[in-house]
Amino acid sequence: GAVHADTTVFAAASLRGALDEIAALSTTPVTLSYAGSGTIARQVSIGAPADVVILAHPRWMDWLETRGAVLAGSRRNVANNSLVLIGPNGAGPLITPTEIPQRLDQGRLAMGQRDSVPAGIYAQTWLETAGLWDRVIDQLAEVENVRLALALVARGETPLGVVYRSDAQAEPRVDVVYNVPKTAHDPITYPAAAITEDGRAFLTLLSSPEAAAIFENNGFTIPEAPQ
Amino acid sequence: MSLDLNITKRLGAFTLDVGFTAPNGVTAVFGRSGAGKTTLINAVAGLSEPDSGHITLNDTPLFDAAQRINLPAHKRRMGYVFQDARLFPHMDVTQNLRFGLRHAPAGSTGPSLDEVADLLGLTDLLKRRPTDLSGGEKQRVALGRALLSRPKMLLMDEPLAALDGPRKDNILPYLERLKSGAAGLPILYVSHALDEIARLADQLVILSKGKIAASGSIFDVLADPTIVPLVGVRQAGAVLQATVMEHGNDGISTLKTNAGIIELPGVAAPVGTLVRLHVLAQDVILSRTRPTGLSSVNILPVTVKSIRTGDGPGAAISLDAVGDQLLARVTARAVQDLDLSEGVSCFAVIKATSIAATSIGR
Amino acid sequence: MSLDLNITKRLGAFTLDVGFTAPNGVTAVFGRSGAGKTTLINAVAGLSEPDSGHITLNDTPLFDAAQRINLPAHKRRMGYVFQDARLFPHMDVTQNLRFGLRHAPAGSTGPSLDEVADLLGLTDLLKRRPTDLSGGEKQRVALGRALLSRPKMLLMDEPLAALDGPRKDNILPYLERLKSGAAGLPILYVSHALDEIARLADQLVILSKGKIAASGSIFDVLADPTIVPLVGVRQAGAVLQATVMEHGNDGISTLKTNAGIIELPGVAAPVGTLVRLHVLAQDVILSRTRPTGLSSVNILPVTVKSIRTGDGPGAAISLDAVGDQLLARVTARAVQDLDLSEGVSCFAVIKATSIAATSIGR
Amino acid sequence: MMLDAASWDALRLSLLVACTATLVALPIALWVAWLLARGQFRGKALLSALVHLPLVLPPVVTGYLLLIGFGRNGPIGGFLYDVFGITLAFRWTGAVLAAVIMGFPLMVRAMRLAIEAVDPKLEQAAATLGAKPASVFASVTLPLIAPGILAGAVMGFAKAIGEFGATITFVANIPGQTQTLPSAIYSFLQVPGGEGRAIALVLWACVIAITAVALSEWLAQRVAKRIRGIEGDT
Amino acid sequence: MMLDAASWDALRLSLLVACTATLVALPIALWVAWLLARGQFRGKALLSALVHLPLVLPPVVTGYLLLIGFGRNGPIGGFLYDVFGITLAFRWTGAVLAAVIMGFPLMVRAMRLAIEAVDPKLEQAAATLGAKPASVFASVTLPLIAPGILAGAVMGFAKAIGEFGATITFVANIPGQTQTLPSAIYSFLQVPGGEGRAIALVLWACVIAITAVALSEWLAQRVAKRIRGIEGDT
Ligand SMILES: Nc1ncnc2c1ncn2[C@@H]1O[C@H](COP(=O)(O)OP(=O)(O)OP(=O)(O)O)[C@@H](O)[C@H]1O
Ligand SMILES: Nc1ncnc2c1ncn2[C@@H]1O[C@H](COP(=O)(O)OP(=O)(O)OP(=O)(O)O)[C@@H](O)[C@H]1O
Ligand SMILES: [Mg+2]
Ligand SMILES: [Mg+2]
Repeated sequence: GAVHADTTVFAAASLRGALDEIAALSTTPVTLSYAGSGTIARQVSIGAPADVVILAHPRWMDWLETRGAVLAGSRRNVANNSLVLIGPNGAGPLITPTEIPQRLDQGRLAMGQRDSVPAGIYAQTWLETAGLWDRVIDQLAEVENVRLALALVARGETPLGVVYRSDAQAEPRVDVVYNVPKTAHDPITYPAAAITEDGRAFLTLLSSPEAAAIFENNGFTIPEAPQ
Repeated sequence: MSLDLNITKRLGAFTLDVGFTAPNGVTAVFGRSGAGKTTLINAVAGLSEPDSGHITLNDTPLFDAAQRINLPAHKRRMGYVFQDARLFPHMDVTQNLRFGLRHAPAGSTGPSLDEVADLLGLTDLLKRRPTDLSGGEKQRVALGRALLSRPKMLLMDEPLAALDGPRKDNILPYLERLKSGAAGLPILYVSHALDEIARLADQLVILSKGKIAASGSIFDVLADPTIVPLVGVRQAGAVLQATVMEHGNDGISTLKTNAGIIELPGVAAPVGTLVRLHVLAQDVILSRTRPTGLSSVNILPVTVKSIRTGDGPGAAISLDAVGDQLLARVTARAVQDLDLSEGVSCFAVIKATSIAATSIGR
Repeated sequence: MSLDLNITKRLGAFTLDVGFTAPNGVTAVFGRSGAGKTTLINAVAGLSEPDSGHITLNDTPLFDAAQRINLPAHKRRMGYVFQDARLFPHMDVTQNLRFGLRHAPAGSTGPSLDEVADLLGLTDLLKRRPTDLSGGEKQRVALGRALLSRPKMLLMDEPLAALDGPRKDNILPYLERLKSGAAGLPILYVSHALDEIARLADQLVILSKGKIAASGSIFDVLADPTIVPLVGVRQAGAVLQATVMEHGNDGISTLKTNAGIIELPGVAAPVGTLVRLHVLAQDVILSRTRPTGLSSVNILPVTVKSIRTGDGPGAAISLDAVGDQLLARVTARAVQDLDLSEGVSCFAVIKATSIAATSIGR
Repeated sequence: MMLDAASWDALRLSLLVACTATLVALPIALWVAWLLARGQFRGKALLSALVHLPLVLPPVVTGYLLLIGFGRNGPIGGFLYDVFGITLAFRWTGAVLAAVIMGFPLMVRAMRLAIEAVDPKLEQAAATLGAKPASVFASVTLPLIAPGILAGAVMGFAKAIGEFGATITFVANIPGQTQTLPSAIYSFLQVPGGEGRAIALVLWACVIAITAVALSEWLAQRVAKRIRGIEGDT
Repeated sequence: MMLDAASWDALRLSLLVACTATLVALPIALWVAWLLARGQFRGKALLSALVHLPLVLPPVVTGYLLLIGFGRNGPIGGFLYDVFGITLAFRWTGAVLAAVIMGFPLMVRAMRLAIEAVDPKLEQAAATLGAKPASVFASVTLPLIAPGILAGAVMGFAKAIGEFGATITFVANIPGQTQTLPSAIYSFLQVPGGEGRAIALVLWACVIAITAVALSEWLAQRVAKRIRGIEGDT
């Protein structure tokens, strides 16, 4: 491809905190364009000037791969995340998720949109596994990105919310009331891939120990066996 | 009822500064284009606030700068016929007329919509929109609308300027009846046409450049030779009062003035009524001896009161016709030929048909 | 130059159906409110398309239904003075006037902006916006704007209705000069005022309910006793032609007509010119013998051509004044008293000042 | 264009929200338009800027501000709940509020332009005939600005149908309750392969828009005829 | 309200995009407004509906449609690239296109209302004075609709400043290249603790809006004075 002076990365918006820090480690300039995973995937498929793409859910990466939009074999998971149930400050921890309906009372459970926002998809799987889905389905407040779910709980508009650990960690006005078991849903992974050869260097950086430290610092976890 | 005002109003470089009392009846406002007639009438209607002074209708203050009174237009109940018709474009003629009626105070009486439409020749136009009317038709609808609002007073800004002669002849008698009806509607009437004014008005205010140039009873102001330059030589003429004595079989009526008998065609007023004759100065012929053998039989003995020779070749002669006043305009040469001077007695010959029917008012 | 037209145009229930040829000069269109005057003039201007017929100016077709010609308004170069002034609200008076000038064809000549402003008394108003003008002032600006567009023809829809007498007296002579100037600008002139028409027009078209009621030379149409009901008894009157013989020291001029000498004040035309005298029918007094001792010295020998008694008490008498025509309106009783009948010779007394200066045209 | 049940719900809800929002916003927008067109007061430019704000701010921000103000714990939302028992957040009424706010600048501007075009001389004429200010407004001004009101209503309605960012932020995306057409479209677009269902809804949005606009054009023509009469050529 | 470099870039870019979009859209919107106000043609209601479409569709959809149509491989985008070498997708010029499309309904409506309010009698008067149609438009119609054009420009500008969904979808969110004010606000809101910087940008958006609106109000007043003269009371 064309020789870029700098590397352009299209990344899922929820990665912003960590990626900004990682980009600062790069010796060559890195430009980061954040948006929703679906938007990014479509843009990349249509020829966006991106060198690297990082998404918040494997589905869109699969989609890109089947269209041959990313460099074959460059795909890797760069970070993992986990779900937490949060409440406003002072909300006591839950012993078991079955307490959720009680805790909700008339209130709502904030989460990402179940069929489109990755965090929502994971949350639905978890709630189904826990046998709670039917009991909360009428009390959901689905929003278009996790940050909004976080804000709803932070402002006390909803008593509970399902968000990523990385988000919950950064918001002082909420407390984690329950840690969702990782086994209760598909693994939450952030797949990355190179689109141009220029992007490979940044992929390498993403898998570096420095990057790993930053990810962990931001509440993410690191895939056990980086590919 | 009477309107009393004394106001000033600045508009750019123009200043209106007028004060007069208009007793019941018709007060005509006459003045050249730009003299301030519309400005005055707008102030009375409450559409523009004067800078100072007061306007009082029947002792009710409409405006008083000192007391900070300024009654809004809709409370003044002035039936205003605008110089530009200002019909409501989204209403047809009936709706425009009815608009006035609808906002008339409950219990007020006056002509019905049908009567007004009939008088103004609007019956065929009732379903039309203002855009589909001719200039004169619009003006008639505007007049009708104002009449139907049952106002306390009528303000008319050249209401008949766009109308043809025969149509004017229809409407003027109606206005005469209005002013002399039971309600005694006072009317402020702006016009360029002195014949209309002479016929209708009781009071005349002549404006010139925002100031009052002459004002008073129509008889006095029109007989004043000094106003000739203000009203234009062709329009100058005094107003006589006469009583209808008899209607002849041939349509000629006999009328009695102080100075003598006058015979006129087309007088509709019943025997015994007092009518008004506007005699244009230029229609009066003077003779030192009583002429004979003329088609004009109206010959009145008069005395010369004053002679005013202007810049032009004409002379305005004020005549006393046994208490009534007449104005004659003759050539300066005729003044010499006939040897006219103050106090001289002579005869005024007035053509019967030159005092036309429309010039006769009660 | 001449305008030839024959058109029909339907507007709702109204149908205009007219045809006439207007030779060079002023063609007046007279008719009651709603007669179709504005409709006619709009068709000539190209603002509304007739349903059928043709309009030709100097052999150039402006409109022809058969040939599907309809020249757009901006190519017709008609200077149109609208009944409502239609000034451009976003331009001041100067800009409004200059708008005409700017779109005049290159190389055309005519009066300058300053000349027109001066003539129409607009010099003090040049920086004003239309909203700050009085009704009459607006009309004058509209007139000026049309004049400055250097048109091939002028269309004037009651251009002077909103103007006062003295102002009209200023403007009329100018229009007279326009029509008789080198360019010989043809003018279609709509008016209710027969005195203006008598003064200006060469040709007169009388419209009634969309049809032509009378049309022809102004002399013939106005002297026709049958038009009296159409124009109204007060306005009826014939037009005499006279040559200026002498201007006296006292401002009285002597004029020669076919039938004899007439003395008039205020004649501005130089000695030797042919002028026009509008003598209102009601201003003519008839006498079987030559009267003496009158302030009125204008006595012409005439022969009764025809007598038309209408519904009213008056009679219209057409007179032959040695080739010229006169119209007199006297009472039916006077017809009897003076024993008037066709062919009778008598004397017409015309008050010198009743033929006012403004009624004199070249 | 067969739709599944959820899509039908979204369509129905969008229509309900858009109609309600238009009706609710009309009188308020008219009043503000009047103030801006005719009022002479300090802070007029500020009011005007405030009205324009929902255009300038990203919809999400507007939604967030609504949440802060009208949420159960917001000052206004709390007041409404405590005093009237009204909840807006997570209700379709909240979607109405979002649509009202987002469509407001469009409605106000259309009406304001119409009011500014009314000749005050006609209103004066009505006053001299004895009509009180309210009556002048109802019988003269209002009919004359009808085209502007209609234009404002169409714009407001269209915006209400299309509003997404502020709505989802303020009332979330609760199927059957707050999931409007755009929210549904958005969710479909976020899933690979969801385009088909999104397109069906987009087409429905187009149908609604075309119907509303065609209706308004037809009405506007009638109104114009009413105001200007049978178009004479003069 | 100190801003970091990225925020400054976004602010600058937004101003550039909004100004360009307003200037580009004005003449086209005027032409379409003219067609809708004065034209008598079949499909007028359809054209009107088309103009309203960006209001009705969720901005993301508009953005996708732009991406599909104007992307390098899209039918129009490909043509523009092959023939003129112009690329819109993922460039600031694409942000301009998105702003133009999204602001179009607002601009057209304001101008259309203004055109409909012009008295054709004045245009006729100009024609009788010899002014050709183009000249009538330039010297009579245009000055008379100036308030509507101004209103349309402000609305378009405000919308261009606030446009987010279509822009981020069509041109992405590349700092310094396509990251506008709303995109930057969006990005900030994704970072824990980014609210402060987001608020600073929101305040800047407000400042821009207030400035633009105040300017337009001042201009409108001057224009109104020009058209109506010194307000006499009559
Ligand atoms: N808003 C204004 N600003 C400045 N001058 C004005 C304004 N309105 C009117 N004038 C001037 O005030 C004078 C009086 O105007 P007005 O309309 O009262 O005249 P008018 O007597 O009604 O004349 P017309 O017979 O022509 O209607 C005129 O010279 C006019 O130019
Ligand atoms: N658009 C229209 N639809 C129906 N009738 C109309 C329309 N326009 C004019 N008319 C009618 O046509 C007739 C002629 O109108 P026109 O304006 O030509 O009259 P006019 O002679 O100029 O009258 P005026 O002296 O009052 O201005 C009138 O009776 C009027 O009511
Ligand atoms: Mg006036
Ligand atoms: Mg007319």
